[in-house]
Amino acid sequence: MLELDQLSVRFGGLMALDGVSLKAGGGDVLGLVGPNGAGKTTLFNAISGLVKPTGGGIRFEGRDVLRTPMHGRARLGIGRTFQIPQPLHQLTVRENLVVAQRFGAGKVDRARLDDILDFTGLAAKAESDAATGLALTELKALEVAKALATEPRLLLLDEVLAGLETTGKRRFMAMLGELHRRYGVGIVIIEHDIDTISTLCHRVAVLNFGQLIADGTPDEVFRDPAVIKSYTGADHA
Amino acid sequence: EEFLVGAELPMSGALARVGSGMHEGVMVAAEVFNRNNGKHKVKILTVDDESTPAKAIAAVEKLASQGVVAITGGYGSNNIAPASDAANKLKLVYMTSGGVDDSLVSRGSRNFFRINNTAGYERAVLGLLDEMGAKSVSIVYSTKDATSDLAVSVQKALASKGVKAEAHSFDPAITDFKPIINKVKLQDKSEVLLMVGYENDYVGILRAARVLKPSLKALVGVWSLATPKMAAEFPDLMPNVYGTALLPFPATFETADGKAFADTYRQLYKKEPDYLGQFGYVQASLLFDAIARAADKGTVRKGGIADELRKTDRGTLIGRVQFAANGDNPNFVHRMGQHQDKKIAIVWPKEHATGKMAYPAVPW
Amino acid sequence: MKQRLKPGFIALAALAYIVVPLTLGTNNYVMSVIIASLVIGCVALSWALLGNLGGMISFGHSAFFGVGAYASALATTTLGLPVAAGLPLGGLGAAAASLAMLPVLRLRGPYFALAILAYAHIFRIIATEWSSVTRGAAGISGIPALPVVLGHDFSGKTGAYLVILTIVTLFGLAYTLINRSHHGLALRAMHGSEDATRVIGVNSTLLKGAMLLVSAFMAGVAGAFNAHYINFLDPDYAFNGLWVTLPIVAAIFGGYRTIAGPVLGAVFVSLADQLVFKELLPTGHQLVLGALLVAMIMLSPGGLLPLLRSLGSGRHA
Amino acid sequence: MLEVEGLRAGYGAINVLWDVSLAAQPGRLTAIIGPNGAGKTTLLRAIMGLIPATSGQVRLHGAPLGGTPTWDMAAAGVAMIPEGRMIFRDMSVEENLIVGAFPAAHRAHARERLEASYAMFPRLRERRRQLAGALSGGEAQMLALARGLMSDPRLLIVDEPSLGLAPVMVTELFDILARLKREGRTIVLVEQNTERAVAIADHVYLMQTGKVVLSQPADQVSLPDLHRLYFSR
Amino acid sequence: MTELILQALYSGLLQGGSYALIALGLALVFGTMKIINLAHGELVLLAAYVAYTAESQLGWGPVAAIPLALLATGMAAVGVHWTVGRIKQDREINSLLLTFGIGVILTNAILLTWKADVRSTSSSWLQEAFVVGPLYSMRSEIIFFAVSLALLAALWWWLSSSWYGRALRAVSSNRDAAKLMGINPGRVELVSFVVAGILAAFAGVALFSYGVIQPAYGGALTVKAFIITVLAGVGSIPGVLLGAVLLGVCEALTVTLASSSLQELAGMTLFLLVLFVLPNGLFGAVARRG
Ligand SMILES: Nc1ncnc2c1ncn2[C@@H]1O[C@H](COP(=O)(O)OP(=O)(O)OP(=O)(O)O)[C@@H](O)[C@H]1O
Ligand SMILES: Nc1ncnc2c1ncn2[C@@H]1O[C@H](COP(=O)(O)OP(=O)(O)OP(=O)(O)O)[C@@H](O)[C@H]1O
Ligand SMILES: [Mg+2]
Ligand SMILES: [Mg+2]
Repeated sequence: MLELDQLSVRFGGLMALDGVSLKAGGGDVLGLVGPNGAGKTTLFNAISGLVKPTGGGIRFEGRDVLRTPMHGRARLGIGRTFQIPQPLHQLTVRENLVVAQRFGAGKVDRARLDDILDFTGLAAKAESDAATGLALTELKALEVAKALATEPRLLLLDEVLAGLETTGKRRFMAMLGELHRRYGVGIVIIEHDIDTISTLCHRVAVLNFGQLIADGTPDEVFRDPAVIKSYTGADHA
Repeated sequence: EEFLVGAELPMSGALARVGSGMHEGVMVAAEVFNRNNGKHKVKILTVDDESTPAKAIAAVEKLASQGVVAITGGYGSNNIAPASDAANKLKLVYMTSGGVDDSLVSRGSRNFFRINNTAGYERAVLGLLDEMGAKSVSIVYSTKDATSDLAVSVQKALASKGVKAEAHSFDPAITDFKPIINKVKLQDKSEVLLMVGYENDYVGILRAARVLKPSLKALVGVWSLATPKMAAEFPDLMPNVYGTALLPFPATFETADGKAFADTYRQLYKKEPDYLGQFGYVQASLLFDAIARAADKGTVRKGGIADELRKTDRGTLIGRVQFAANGDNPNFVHRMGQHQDKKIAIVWPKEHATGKMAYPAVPW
Repeated sequence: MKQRLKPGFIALAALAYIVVPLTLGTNNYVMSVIIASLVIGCVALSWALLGNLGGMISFGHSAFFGVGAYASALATTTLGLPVAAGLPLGGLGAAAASLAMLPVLRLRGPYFALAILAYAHIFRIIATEWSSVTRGAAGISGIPALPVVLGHDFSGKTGAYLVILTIVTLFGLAYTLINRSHHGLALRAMHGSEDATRVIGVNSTLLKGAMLLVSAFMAGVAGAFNAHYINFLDPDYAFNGLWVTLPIVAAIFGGYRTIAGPVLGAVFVSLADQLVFKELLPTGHQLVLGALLVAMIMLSPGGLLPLLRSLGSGRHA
Repeated sequence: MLEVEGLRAGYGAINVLWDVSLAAQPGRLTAIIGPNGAGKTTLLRAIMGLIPATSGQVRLHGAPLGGTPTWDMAAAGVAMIPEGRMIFRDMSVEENLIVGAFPAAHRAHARERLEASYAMFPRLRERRRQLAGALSGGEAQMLALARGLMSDPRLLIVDEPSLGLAPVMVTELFDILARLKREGRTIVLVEQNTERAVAIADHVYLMQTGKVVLSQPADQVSLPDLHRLYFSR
Repeated sequence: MTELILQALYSGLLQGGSYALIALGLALVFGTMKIINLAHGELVLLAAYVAYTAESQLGWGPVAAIPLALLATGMAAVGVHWTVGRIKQDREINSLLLTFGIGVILTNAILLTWKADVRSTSSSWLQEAFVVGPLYSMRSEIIFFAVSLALLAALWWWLSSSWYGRALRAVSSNRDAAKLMGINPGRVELVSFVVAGILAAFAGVALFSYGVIQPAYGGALTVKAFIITVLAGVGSIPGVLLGAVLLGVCEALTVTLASSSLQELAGMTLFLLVLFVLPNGLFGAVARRG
């Protein structure tokens, strides 16, 4: 269970996050939505330790992780993907996962790796060079696979569904649902597509200009006029 | 009979300039020797030690493998020490004038010989300062081995004579000397500035001094300063500056040996001989003579060269040379010259002086 | 791939351990060039390890080389320890010096490269100025030579050759082991994006620090060996820039992403330079070396080893 | 305007495109859709000359482009708006935009077009002095689009422009594309958002594993059929 | 004491100006192409030797020698660019070795051509004192300090405001994207190398006018230039000036307050301290993460 308490991040004059308090995980799939530049990725960065908050607190499973280094948070069970995929250089797809598993989960389990490769549709590309031989969506799948290999208890997914064809998207969503059911992994997912969010998520949090403007079930949230205005730009419901 | 003699010298790298200067002298010595000695001939094999100790060792070994009977050369005590060790292991005589460090002769090597040493430089510098009657001296010296050695012992000697001596060491990498000279000017207020460094350092120091104009009475340096080349290249920096010099300029070579050297040098290199050439010439000539004598006795390959060298007692371009048991030349005393009117006059010691010393006098 | 290299490795080892001493052992000059090349090769290996695994390009390996040389020289002269203890002590000294460099681990690319160089300069100046311990610019002479062990005199050319060859071989094996481990994988992965490895649980700072230590140790042992081999040391020599530039040239020339490459590169470059180019052009022979380097980069940027491999496979095809 | 004939291209030893042929009519919007990894991006890169073609031909206004370097395409009125974040990360937002007007003929208009870009994406005006590398994913996408328009291209090649944009921006984006088409520009659009792409397209190509498997005028396209084709992999 | 310190500050400032001039060409190529031109010091030295030849053979003053020096370094820079352009993979590291090799070639070519002697200008006019109140310097230092500032300003303007400057930075930032914008990377990089060559020519002539030159000196120049470039923060021209002056002043103060044997030590320590506080140099940008 992740608890954010009045979390703030400032870049120079810009409040990228402005006192965000939020609970996530604990078996939920939480959708994180908001206009471009609202601070969604920054929130992930703060949770996983890439960005140092200028204020507020982060607790994971009851423990204050504000001072835990990035790799420590990963080992505690916070996995994440990057919006701009960052494959590990000079390594094949499989080696990417080996490293993630060895260091993130502390063991190497070949069977589980093959499982993950299948799961994410990367089996055919397992021996390709990760940095140079993949199309954009394959890179996104690799992001997810890497995060899964660390055996996270909380998975932060940053726009992994964007750019996927409809079928691929469906497959991916099914996979996430299964992940959640099978391993009890808590998921926070950033996604712009409202339909996807509505199907996938139990809860939705909306960020706008660094502030949390709504938090509730998809139905509740997407009926909120403030959300509709900021998010779809439309005045009608 | 023709004998191969090795020349191990820095022809590239940091010491390339002095190395090639000395090499010229060695080549001149071979030319003169081959012309005059009807019986024996020498052939010089040169290997560049690239100014580093390991390459110096390798150079000695290479020369040995090519069958040289002795080795001349080396520059910088730090390259000479390992190189002459290697030569000693191979039982080859190693003759040099490029390393003045005392530790070189305290190792008990039987095959090491040199014609100059720190003491000779020190005596010359102290003699000059004494004659000037300087009450206070600022010593500006490079942190290199030979320079700091000399500077520290001069400072001690001056202090023991009651002369106020301030020392400023500088890293060889520096280029702007104004801050140091300003300290000399405003803090030390010395009468004499003693510079212990190399050509590039002198140029930097003298330029800084010319700009800041400290109230000095004389500027004194050591090697590579009182040379015709410096007089020609830096006409406005050199006037009245002192430095160690073997011969005046224009050189008046009185002895037959001196004439042979100067003529051959000019003929081979189309320029005026300088002190490096002279040292190279003297060390090599002495070595060749010893080889010739050993050859006459048939002991060249039986340690005869070292024995013959120990018997050496000869007047040379740098004065009388003898070799003590440790291979050092106890007679060595340098002379001091002064840049005067684009010429160089020897002003110390009295018996060799060719001109009167201008004092107090500075370049500006 | 690994399988194919094995017979090659054994052949190479046999050549190095048996054929070279038997055929060249009596030629002092050639042996000394080979020994010098292996010293460079050892530093090159250490440099390549840091570059290939740590992702850090260093311009200051002379710092480790020099500290190692001084540590061992002082331990054996001032403290009177045996040379056999001096060599590992040199490595440890260099590793200890690298601890002072841990803050530079957060620097990247050229910032790191130059920060290490700054340390090398600082160490050189300390060695010059702290003369009560280091004997200043005059340096340390009479450093004890490699010892006689079981009746075998290692101070001779062949002995010294076998010692440095063994050191390089052991370091090469250690490198291979690290490289093949999961840590090696993680280290290589870090080059692209360190963040990407950290978020999957890799403690990149620790790993990089460890590589710095290992690399420093290797270069330090090389420095220590050289001190006992040359029997002499001074600050300019011990911390000379040549101990960085030559290994870098050798490593990249041989192929710095491979393990044998840096050593073979060092041997090839030194032998070609000293035995061939120097004969052709006694002064300024490095000009040929420079030209060779330039040609190499333009023709086979991966280095000598890939070039040989492609030539080899070309012949088989 | 643009014709591709029998194009083969790939990355080193890996071939991706297998004899792709298609055409974009002047003033029309041609949509290329297809599953992930079909080679759409590769096709666009090959057209622009960023990767060499191993065989086949690309013609612009009937003249073969064969070997025309990428940098001459802009002056010829062709602009590609790349996917992902091919922005100049260590230049400011404003400089990114200005560089978009690099071809000599457009430099004089840089200022006025800059204003137009800001009008189009007010978000970019807010971030004008910021390094582009610090932009959020969606902001970067807007920047790439605006930068591509700075050279007032006659032929616009766009790769997945809606990627990472919030719904309000996606709507905005398709409005912009529609406007550009009205202005008489030729557009080649690669999009994953099939419904909206087909809705504004004049002609639709479907690519699969490096081949064109369907070419149809947009008004004849039936979305359910299209999706069924996707499955038939 | 105040007089000493004032003079130290002044000397340091002027020294900084000359450091900046030497660093500028390297900073340009590095900032725009991420290529560390390890032959830069040798280019500077080449220009200095050309000036020496002009003076000793033709009797031309250093200023008159500038066109000749420009020609020499310009051609050499084109040569460097040509070879760097042949590199197919791992550009960053391979260009390092390549330019190092070119530096070795140049050093030895200079050694063979001009011999190992120490050289400097013999023009006394340039060496005369220039005195303002209690502050002393050489004329040549003042002149080239002004030249250095002018070139810095020009380069800054060129990089930040001209089309070529923007194109250069675009290419270094993202090569493929730059091509799409109509930029020919090869051409702008050539321009960048040539400009760096021009800067090296000025630096070399300046060096010849107030300092001494030796064939083995190139490496030290490169290191100095590189350190300042990094201190500045990659690509920052004002940073080059600030970094160079900081270094010059720090060195001069060390000489005055402590000892000149510690000058290098102080410079290096300053360099490390700045990097520990600002890991990207004085003006380096911090990239977004994630
Ligand atoms: N390192 C940084 N320096 C300056 N500004 C930054 C930095 N990182 C992010 N920002 C700004 O902070 C804001 C929030 O960025 P963030 O990436 O969190 O947005 P986002 O909600 O993920 O948007 P998108 O949906 O477009 O990805 C943006 O306006 C961005 O420009
Ligand atoms: N640089 C590369 N080197 C080698 N193979 C590549 C490279 N880039 C892409 N590929 C491969 O080429 C194929 C086509 O990739 P491309 O990027 O053209 O697909 P796409 O249709 O644009 O897919 P997406 O919808 O994911 O963007 C993929 O199988 C991919 O793995
Ligand atoms: Mg985002
Ligand atoms: Mg694509």
